[in-house]
Amino acid sequence: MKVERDVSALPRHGFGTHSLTWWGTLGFMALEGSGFVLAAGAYLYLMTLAQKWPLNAPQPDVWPGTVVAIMLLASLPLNMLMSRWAKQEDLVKVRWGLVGMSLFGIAPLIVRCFEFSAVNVRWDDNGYGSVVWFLLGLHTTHIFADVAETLVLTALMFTRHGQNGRRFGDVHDNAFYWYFVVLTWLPIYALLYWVPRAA
Amino acid sequence: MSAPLLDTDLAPAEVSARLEAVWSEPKTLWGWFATVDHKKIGRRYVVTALIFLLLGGLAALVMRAQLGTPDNHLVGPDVYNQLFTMHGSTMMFLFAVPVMETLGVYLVPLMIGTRTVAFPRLNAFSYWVYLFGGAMLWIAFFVNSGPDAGWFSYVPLAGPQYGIGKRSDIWAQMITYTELSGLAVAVNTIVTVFKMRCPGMSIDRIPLFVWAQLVTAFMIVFAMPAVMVSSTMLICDRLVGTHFFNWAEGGDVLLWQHLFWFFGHPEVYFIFLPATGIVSAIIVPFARRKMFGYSVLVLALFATGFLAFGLWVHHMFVTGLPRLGESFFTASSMAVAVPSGMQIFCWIATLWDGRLRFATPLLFVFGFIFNFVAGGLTGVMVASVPIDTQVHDTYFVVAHFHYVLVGGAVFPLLGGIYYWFPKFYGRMLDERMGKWNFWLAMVGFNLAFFPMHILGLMGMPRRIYTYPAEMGWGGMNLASTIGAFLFAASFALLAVNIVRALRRAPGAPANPWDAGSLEWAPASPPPPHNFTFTPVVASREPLWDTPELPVTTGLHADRRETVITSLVEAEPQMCESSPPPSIWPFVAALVISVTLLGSIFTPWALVWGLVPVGITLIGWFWPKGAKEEES
Amino acid sequence: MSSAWARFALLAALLLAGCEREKRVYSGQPATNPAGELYQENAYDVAQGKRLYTWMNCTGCHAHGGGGIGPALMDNRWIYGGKIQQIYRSIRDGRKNGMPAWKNRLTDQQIWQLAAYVRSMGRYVRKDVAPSRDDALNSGKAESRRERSAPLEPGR
Amino acid sequence: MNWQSALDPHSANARHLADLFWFFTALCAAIWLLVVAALLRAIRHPGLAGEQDPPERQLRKSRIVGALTALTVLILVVFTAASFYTTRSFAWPDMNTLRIKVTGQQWWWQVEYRNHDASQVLTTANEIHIPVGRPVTLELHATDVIHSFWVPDLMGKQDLIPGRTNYLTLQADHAGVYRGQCAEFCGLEHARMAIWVFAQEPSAFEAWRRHALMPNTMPDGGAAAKGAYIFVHRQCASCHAINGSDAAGQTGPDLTHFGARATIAAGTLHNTAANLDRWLADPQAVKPGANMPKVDLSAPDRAALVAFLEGLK
Repeated sequence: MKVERDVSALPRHGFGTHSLTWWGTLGFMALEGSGFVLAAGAYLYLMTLAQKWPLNAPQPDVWPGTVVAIMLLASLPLNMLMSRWAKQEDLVKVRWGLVGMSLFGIAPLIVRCFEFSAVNVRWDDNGYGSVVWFLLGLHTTHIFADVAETLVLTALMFTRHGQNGRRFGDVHDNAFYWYFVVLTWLPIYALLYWVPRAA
Repeated sequence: MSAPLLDTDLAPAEVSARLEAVWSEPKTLWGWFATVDHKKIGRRYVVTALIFLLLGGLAALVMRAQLGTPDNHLVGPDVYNQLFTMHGSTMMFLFAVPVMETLGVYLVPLMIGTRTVAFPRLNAFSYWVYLFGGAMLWIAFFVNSGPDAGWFSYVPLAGPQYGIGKRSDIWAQMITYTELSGLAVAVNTIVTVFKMRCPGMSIDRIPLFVWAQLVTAFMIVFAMPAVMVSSTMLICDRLVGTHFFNWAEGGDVLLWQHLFWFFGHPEVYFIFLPATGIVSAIIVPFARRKMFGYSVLVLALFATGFLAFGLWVHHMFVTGLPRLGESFFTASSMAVAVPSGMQIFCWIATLWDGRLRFATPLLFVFGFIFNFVAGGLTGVMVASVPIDTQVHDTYFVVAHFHYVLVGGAVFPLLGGIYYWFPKFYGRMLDERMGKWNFWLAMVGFNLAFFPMHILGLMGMPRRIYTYPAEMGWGGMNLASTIGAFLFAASFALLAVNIVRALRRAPGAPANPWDAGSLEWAPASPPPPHNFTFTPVVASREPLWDTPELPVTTGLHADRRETVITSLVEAEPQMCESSPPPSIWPFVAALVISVTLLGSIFTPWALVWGLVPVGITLIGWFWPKGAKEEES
Repeated sequence: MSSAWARFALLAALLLAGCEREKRVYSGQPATNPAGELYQENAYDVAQGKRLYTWMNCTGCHAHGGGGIGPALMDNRWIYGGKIQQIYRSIRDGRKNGMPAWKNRLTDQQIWQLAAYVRSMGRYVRKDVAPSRDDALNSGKAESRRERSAPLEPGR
Repeated sequence: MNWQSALDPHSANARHLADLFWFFTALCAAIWLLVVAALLRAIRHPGLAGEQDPPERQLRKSRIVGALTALTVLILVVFTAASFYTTRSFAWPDMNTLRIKVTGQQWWWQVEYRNHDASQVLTTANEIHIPVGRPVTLELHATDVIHSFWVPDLMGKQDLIPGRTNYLTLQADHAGVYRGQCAEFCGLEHARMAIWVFAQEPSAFEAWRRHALMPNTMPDGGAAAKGAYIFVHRQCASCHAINGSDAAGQTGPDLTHFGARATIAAGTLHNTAANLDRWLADPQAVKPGANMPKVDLSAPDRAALVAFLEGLK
């Protein structure tokens, strides 16, 4: 047997580009991102066909969406710190950081409930309403999924399973995904609230 | 934590025995459902896809029997429409794409010298979701609720007003299942190929089959969401009254076609690209020659993958789009012929100087070139807008895409089955029957599909359940029907061959074809852990160039562990443990399937389903204290 | 064990219901359905009824079920009874105060289909049989999304 | 009989399409033969020792593959250009010519000759009469699902899409009968949705048009008169209209001058008395799923109806 490499000294878990789940998360972001792009494309497509836009509906009320955008952006510094703490494997900071991120996730979800009525159109009113709700629903699903994951992780980190390199990797990937949730909202926000005003 | 046990602490034979124990699941019913072994999942996946091939093929035979004579009354329009919808949907969504993707699930880890895929549980989950989705579609068909609006489900015919009953809902939800599974496999493949190649397998040494799988996986990631989006819109239109496709309320009928074909055209390449990978994999050992133009072939894969996203409109040439756009899409559709041509040239150049061994797999490759080139050239014809206005939606197109998909993908697949069967099952298929199988398939296929070109030009549209005798289409339809039954007989022969082989004792050697790629290094079939020691490679055909593979040591022998390497050079970066068997992927797939099925009848099912889905996902990810989860 | 059988029977019943729901009988109805109940359990018949509702301009008096010149069809108040046989008779023979008789303008089968559709307007048919929205100007919730109206009031 | 064939063109447009088709076919067939010949040659070519080509042989092969790729590109450029110029040869739809609105419905065609003068608007079904040698603009609509208008002898196809209007220009070279049928899957009876185009000399066309505009005269006695009574007072008139009678149904094909038509039920049956009787006896046995119901009629009543309808010349 000809041994050419020995890996016994290599680490047993890793972060970022070393980690499989990081790449997996990136893969899911790519496919979900492509879903967002196509949904946004459908919005613009229907808009170009319509005589006026919004179609038979008042302009959407910008405030709830803006508040969601501000809340999401406000969560970024803590998210950034979370990534760092996870890499440092600092259990206490990660625990409380996760509690904070859970709150930062739940709060926009509450405002989002008001946002659905603030768009001033129902999904079954017309094609405009359908595509607005579709985009909003798609993004809400993403916040919801990430918040659910954050809550479970928070619970997990407070158990005996917490002090473990692999868990910190999970926390790191969770924070990575949250960037995606926040950043996808910005173009959708612009599309839903400012494009019809500019058109 | 007990003291870690490394493979360097033990004798090689002992390592092998330990790893086999660690990487197996209990031989119980629980073990059967809980397995995360990529080979078991891959094998199930392929076998399931072949069963769907059988069902889709039977549907086609009934259709051919109906069309064999004019004014036939074997089946009425309702059944016929369900049959061709089932045939198309099954062949595209349940057979061709899954079989090609999951041949990769089985082979990619072996070919790149690793022990499993990146996310083994997600892999198991994909399989179960796919199985439940396919089963739902066919059960629906047998209770008279088979979709009947075509595999493309154009609105308004599939929409809320004209798609009567639950038929199109079932179609749309079947899409959700299969795309969920297809996307998960794609992500799995990408990460596996990126990060789990054995040391030394830098990007210029990746087998062409793996390249094909990788490019396909990328295409899936960017194209499949389109059909997810559109089928979700369709089901919303049908169930909760949205207006995406309602032209009277600001929706648009063609929005469906744009979204569907943005996925639907690349989908053809999900099927074709892996098939080219099979062709490349077969040509090298049977020509006993390294591939000429490796980098050209890789480039061609990327070019095809890229161009495939720019030609969806050629399915819509007669919908009245602006002429300028049509010209652009003519040019782009033609351009995709360039990389295909380059591939063909390189293969022939490799065969030219090869010392050929005329075994069944190679025969199927010859059949592939013979048929696929014909299909590719008629593809160039339909890419031309003016010609397409005559042949679009006629039997000419039916002939064209069967030459591309059957000639271009099923022939390589059959060759691949003969080639890899010994690896999958440890037994050789019979060569004499294989040659019969090949010639019967060639004759049957060409007799079935060549006349369709002429029928289309003579004015026979697609998807008609009957035609009057006076149209003069009877003779050629009868020939085509006879051909279809001959073609079916070739599959029956394959089935006999497989059953006979399985009844023999296993005994295929590790490398019966004297091939050079890594999947032939372990025994046939491979042990649960694939490789006792992760190999180190220094060329594209390592088994030819280094008879005794150098290896990597330093992995644990008491837990599931693999080497993670860098993206380009494949230098070891870390060791990652791989999750043990779990029943949760199966449970999660079951719960999600029931939820999706329920949502066909009431949207509230999605809300109620959240609770059990949440519970199963927590069950899936919550650590249970296995070594793999804690290290 | 018996509960397993019960579950199996339930599943079989659901599947068979699927069979019935989607069956398409183009010409007349078999003799096994003299009272016409099966029409309202069949999605195809109800959908054909909906076509006839538009084609025969029933909307002219009854609008999309809310009523106008004629009475509303989506509530639980039925002057001449809301069972399918009673609706069938109202359509076939007409009623005083303006409802014309359709017996020589539609076939028996079509009248049954129309009656089945009318039953779906107040969602007195199963949800998976009731039609979805039309590709037309929005006229409110589609039949399949409506809540079932209150129990029928007995006919006068 | 080549009455529905892309390869039997009877108009300049269809001829351009057929020429382009043959050009592509010839070149593609030649390419296919060359590839297969190369494959056979490769199979017969004796193998060389070793697993890899020596460098000079690699270089030679690379040059050949490169040249073939360049040739492929060149051929594709020629194909694209040929397609482009063929498309360019088709005139843009001209709204000042004879305009015919064709509406696809499940599963028949409504045909309406447009005219600014309402008295000159002519409605018929499943047949289009056009004058020879003049471009005719078809305005394509659909009311339910997508259909596709395709008369291959005269022109390529174009979809009829709900909510959109498409145009197609037809121009026949000489008088003749050309068959077409729906080419986009449109549901149960997609197979039985044919349309016939009658290209006539301009004078004959004009005579047909004048005649078709006139109401039918109602029979004043015999079986036909009884048939007329049945038509108006039974289910028929709920869906069908006949100009000249009280029948004014709007949802089925207009049956004015029905006796002069070539086929029944959108090309399903030839228009003979026997076939009409068969159709009326049970349309669902002939065209299952069509929206024409089976009406309970006695044999004598049916005979009277047949006499009436066949008399509507």
